[in-house]
Amino acid sequence: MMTYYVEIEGKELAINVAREGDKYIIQNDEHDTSVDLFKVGDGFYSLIMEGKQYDLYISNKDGSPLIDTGQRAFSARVMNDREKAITKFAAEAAVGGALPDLKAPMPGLVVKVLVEAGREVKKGDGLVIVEAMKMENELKSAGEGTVKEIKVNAGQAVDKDAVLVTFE
Amino acid sequence: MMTYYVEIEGKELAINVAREGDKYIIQNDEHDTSVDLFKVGDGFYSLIMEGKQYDLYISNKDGSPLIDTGQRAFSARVMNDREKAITKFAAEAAVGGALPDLKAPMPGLVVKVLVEAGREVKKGDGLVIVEAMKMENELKSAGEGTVKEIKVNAGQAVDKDAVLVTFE
Amino acid sequence: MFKKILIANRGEIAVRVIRACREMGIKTVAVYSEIDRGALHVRLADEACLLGPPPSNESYLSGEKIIDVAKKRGAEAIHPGYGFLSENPKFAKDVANAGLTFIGPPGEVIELLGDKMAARKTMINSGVPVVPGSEGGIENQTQAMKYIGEIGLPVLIKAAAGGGGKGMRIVNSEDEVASAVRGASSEAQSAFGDGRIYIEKYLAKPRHIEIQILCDTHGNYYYFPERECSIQRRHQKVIEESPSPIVDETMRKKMGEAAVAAAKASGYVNAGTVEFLVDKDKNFYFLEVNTRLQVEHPITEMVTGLDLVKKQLIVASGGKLDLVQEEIKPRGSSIECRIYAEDPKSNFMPSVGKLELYREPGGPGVRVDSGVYEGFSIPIYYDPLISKLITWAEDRTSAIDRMLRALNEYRIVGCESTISFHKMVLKEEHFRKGDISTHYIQDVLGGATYEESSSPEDDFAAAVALTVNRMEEDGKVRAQAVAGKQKVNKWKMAFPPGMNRL
Amino acid sequence: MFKKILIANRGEIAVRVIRACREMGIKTVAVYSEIDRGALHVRLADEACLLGPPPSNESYLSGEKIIDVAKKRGAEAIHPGYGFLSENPKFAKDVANAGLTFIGPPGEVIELLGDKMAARKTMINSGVPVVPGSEGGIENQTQAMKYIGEIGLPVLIKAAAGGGGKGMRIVNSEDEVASAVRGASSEAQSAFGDGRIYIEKYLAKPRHIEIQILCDTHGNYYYFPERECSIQRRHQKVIEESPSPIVDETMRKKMGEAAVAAAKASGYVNAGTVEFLVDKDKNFYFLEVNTRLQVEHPITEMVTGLDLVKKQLIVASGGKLDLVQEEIKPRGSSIECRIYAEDPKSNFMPSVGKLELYREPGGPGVRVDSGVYEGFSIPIYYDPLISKLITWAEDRTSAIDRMLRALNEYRIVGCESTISFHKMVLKEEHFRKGDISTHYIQDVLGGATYEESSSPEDDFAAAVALTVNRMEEDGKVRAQAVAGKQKVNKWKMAFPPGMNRL
Repeated sequence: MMTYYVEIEGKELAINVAREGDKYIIQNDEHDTSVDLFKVGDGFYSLIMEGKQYDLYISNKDGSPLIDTGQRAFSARVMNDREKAITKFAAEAAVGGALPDLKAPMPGLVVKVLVEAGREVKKGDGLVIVEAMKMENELKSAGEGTVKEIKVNAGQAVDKDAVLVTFE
Repeated sequence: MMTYYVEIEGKELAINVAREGDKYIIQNDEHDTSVDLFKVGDGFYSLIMEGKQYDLYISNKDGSPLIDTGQRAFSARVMNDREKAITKFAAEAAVGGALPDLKAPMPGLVVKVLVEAGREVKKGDGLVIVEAMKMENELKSAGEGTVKEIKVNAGQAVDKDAVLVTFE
Repeated sequence: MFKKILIANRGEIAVRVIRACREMGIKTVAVYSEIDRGALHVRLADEACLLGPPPSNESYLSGEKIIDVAKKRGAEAIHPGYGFLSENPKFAKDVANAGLTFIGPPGEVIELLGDKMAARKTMINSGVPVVPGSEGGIENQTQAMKYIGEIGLPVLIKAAAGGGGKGMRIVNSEDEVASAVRGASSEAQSAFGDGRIYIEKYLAKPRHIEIQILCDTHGNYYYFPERECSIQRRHQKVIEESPSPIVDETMRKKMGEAAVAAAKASGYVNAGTVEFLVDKDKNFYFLEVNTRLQVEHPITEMVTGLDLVKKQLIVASGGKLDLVQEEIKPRGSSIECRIYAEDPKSNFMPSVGKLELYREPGGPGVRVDSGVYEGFSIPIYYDPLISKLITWAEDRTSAIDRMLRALNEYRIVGCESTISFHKMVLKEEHFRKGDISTHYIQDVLGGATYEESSSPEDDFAAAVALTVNRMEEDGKVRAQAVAGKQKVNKWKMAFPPGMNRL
Repeated sequence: MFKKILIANRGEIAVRVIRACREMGIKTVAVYSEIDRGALHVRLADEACLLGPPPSNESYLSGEKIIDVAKKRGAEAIHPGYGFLSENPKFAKDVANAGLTFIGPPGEVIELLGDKMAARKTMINSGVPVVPGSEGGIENQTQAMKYIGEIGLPVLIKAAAGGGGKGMRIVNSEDEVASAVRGASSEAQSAFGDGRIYIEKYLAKPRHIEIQILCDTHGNYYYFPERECSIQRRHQKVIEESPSPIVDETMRKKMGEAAVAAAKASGYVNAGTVEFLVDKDKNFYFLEVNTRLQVEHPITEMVTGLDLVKKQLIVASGGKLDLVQEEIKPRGSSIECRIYAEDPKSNFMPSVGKLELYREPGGPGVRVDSGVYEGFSIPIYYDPLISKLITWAEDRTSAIDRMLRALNEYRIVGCESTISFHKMVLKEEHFRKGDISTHYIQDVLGGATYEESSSPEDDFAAAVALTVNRMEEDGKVRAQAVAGKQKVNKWKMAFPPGMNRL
């Protein structure tokens, strides 16, 4: 039996799993059940668990898997024992760390930079305005911090995930 | 410029082709034109030729390509110079050859064998009855010939392309 | 209304019922055979339960297993779809005896109408026109000759328990009568364990026109605008339309009222279809009642705007239908083409395979009821129906042209399909004029079910694409051979990412 | 009828027009920008011609190039779709001057109705109710104060040449009047080169209800059942329905006749839409005329059974509309949800990307008008509309429930979409009761456009699937590491071919 740690929308579930014939045994605090996961096609799976049927799509395009349940789609994180231990260590080392870099959420054109290096920002403060599809989108600060560097200029075209602003 | 021989529904076309930038030069007896072939997705192509647009799907699953024009789908054969020469040689060597083997066109159950070894058959003569999807299908002779061997028995389940009858 | 039901079927009709349930907030239990683990009806259901191996009698025909699953899963009712157990009176009764609801008429009604001779008698007694012939059964040549004297040749000798053409004989001359009577009776005996036979006039080039009926348990009976299903191959419908090009308001009312009389005579409940044959003088004759939802029910939904599956669920749960007969009128025109995994080039031989490419048409007036998806392998064990393509438009010609447009958008690679056959019929002059009969394929098409529809221009385009494709593949292979173990992919290298130009 | 037309648009509306043309036997010429080489409208067209680089003003807004292509290709007419050049009077005139037919009203009519002040005056003169305000323009604070005295606060100061909220000011108190007049006028001057402004009462929580009109060149004017488009974000419609939950037969007739009066007053030809605001007492006021096909035209087609694009083509080619006003009635209820490539979690920020997974819903009463396909990359240059999902059913509640079913079947991976937003609204009590206004998102949802819709059970199922998937991937990696260069694929080896079980 192996253990995996699945993070979904900030909530972590530890799941024990083992193959048994063409089924899988799944155990955690609340469940102890045999499930039938059938690969229907590229990325598509039909899961039958405790009688219920789930039509799922899993994409592994960008490293971290994305799962679509039909009800909604969200990014998840799956770790094995080893990865879990590393993550825990890294988290402890990084207490009080800086804000994550501000990245472009879509390809577009930088219309205006609203802050400069050294500026202290609060959660929700506007940082950069990016235009895409004829609309201007104000990118806001995810938390409190101090601007370290501005990586772009107004008028510059940026790709998705291009770093726009870093923090101290 | 390279030459390819395309066989479509028994008709053969010789086509000269060369790449030119992001287009292709196409020449044969009737045409001398530049075409734009754009790969839209897995197997899907948009061809713009002499103003007209064609939405094509090419499958290469089983060796010989299958092409779907939206109007219809058919198997084709494409040969380069070398393959063309080999085929010509083989065809000359096989003049007066036997009927091709009768193969199961779909998976099914052999219901009845209508001929026996040594029997002379004409085009359209019934050879074997195969049941699939609750329906009986009589497989007929493609031409004139003599049965060499019966490879199956009534009641036997057969896969697609299983050889049922061979000819002398 | 039910909270949960089981659907004792597969393919497009199971999907159709699941969709209705989802819209009504009813949970669904799908059942499946081993080969259908990844089938669309399983993927769309809330719950799913394995029945057994692929053959129908070990899975979808196993009434006992199905009732067992329904009880275990707390389903209150069972929808049988069409085919399989849908017209099996024993199953309907077993479901009721297990304390569950069968979504269809009572077993006794299925039984009565399944016996063609009994059904015929019931119709005669309630004034529904039947094909001229014997009132009850016939037992020998003498009786047969008496009726032939009255109705004239040719005639059909048919089995009371009949179905699928078994125990049926066409009689064209008097000297065939004796052997036909003997043959039909013994074939019926061995096929159905019931040797009873009867005699009917054989109609030349009839049309098949049928009336949808819907009856609740509160004594309400309704008829719907007719469906014409004359385009058939091997006695199986392939193209259906509503309304019929030959039925006017008066005839519609007359046929509808006859259908309701048939329903009342048999104590009918839930959805059913009264089938008629129509001769060239527009006389209509009772053929049989199908005691279930029809494959072609969508065209009725398209022209009336009423959802027949939802109505079935309302009726089965004891609800009242609040319809007004006068308001059930056709608007515009609807056509259905059955898209089968069959090869029209080879006499509609089944053609199974994995759907390498499967793209359905869309846009205005197009409905696709399908039970497959790209990547699905069509199993050999069941009916080879891929989907039903339905169009609706303001008038018949527009509905036909829309169907042609939709058929042209439909892309299926991995098995043969009847798409090319449908295109051929929909462009054919007699069909377009509505000049059709059940012998259409034989009489008008001369048995031809396939024609080349490609132009030299299209062929050349295909050849060009194949040539360029091949040239690039050859280039790739050469590049790999030269680069040895370096895994160079010239095909990809030649173009920067995002550039799809070949 | 035309033999060949050019479609000066892209995306779903170009596809919509191509489909109509195919059904009518009209050849189509698509135009495209460099980034749209593989777009669906190109793939479905008979001919296709490159316009230029991706930015609209070098491609889809380049009227000169488009007219040039039309002439070269022998197209007789140009359909502008919506957006781009569709309401550009100069383009309409240029098309006519080039000897081609513009499929829409004459340039002069577009010009008149595009000037909001002129349009307002025209409506007042022909008795169409307008929002209380100034008859003509205002020039200073004094004039503004005079009207405010008559109609009361709050008011809107609007630009005559207005559009997109530019040159518009809401005035809530008297001391804001002076700066609002100055600001609106100067903004209008710089945005449109036309500083004329006028004043209108600002309605509290109005509904947006509009009337489709259709007029031929033979003096026939028709109105269609209303569309309610009150659910808007950033002044842009996102959910539309027909009929409106608050409009009865009498009000429908009154609004329809007002719309026809507006059409007659402006000499309207072809399809158009007269937009009204409706206050809480059901008084309706003229807002503006959209001189083109609307995005939301399908819901009108669903309830009336009439194909508006085909009618546009008939009118443009000089044909007569043989409609009967009394017969243009709504049957059932239809809803449209605009599926945008936008993230409702981030205030509808555009979210472009490659559609890794794209599966549309199907079955009864569902229509999808889309301009994309699986594998297509949505470009950043244009409107982020992926598709329009339209449902129809017997009544409003059933149409809503059918829409929820269809939204649940819709699978899009590769970009964010507004699907979750639509589900949220369609389940919300006020919407279901029809208690809506253009301020719905702010007033009822409190600005929230996203909610978690997943259950712990679904989350656990997702976690289980991810766990098993990861375990098998890990196993595969280990097996490869162990087997070294032998290329053993344990994931595949564990199961015989055809077995898809993990």
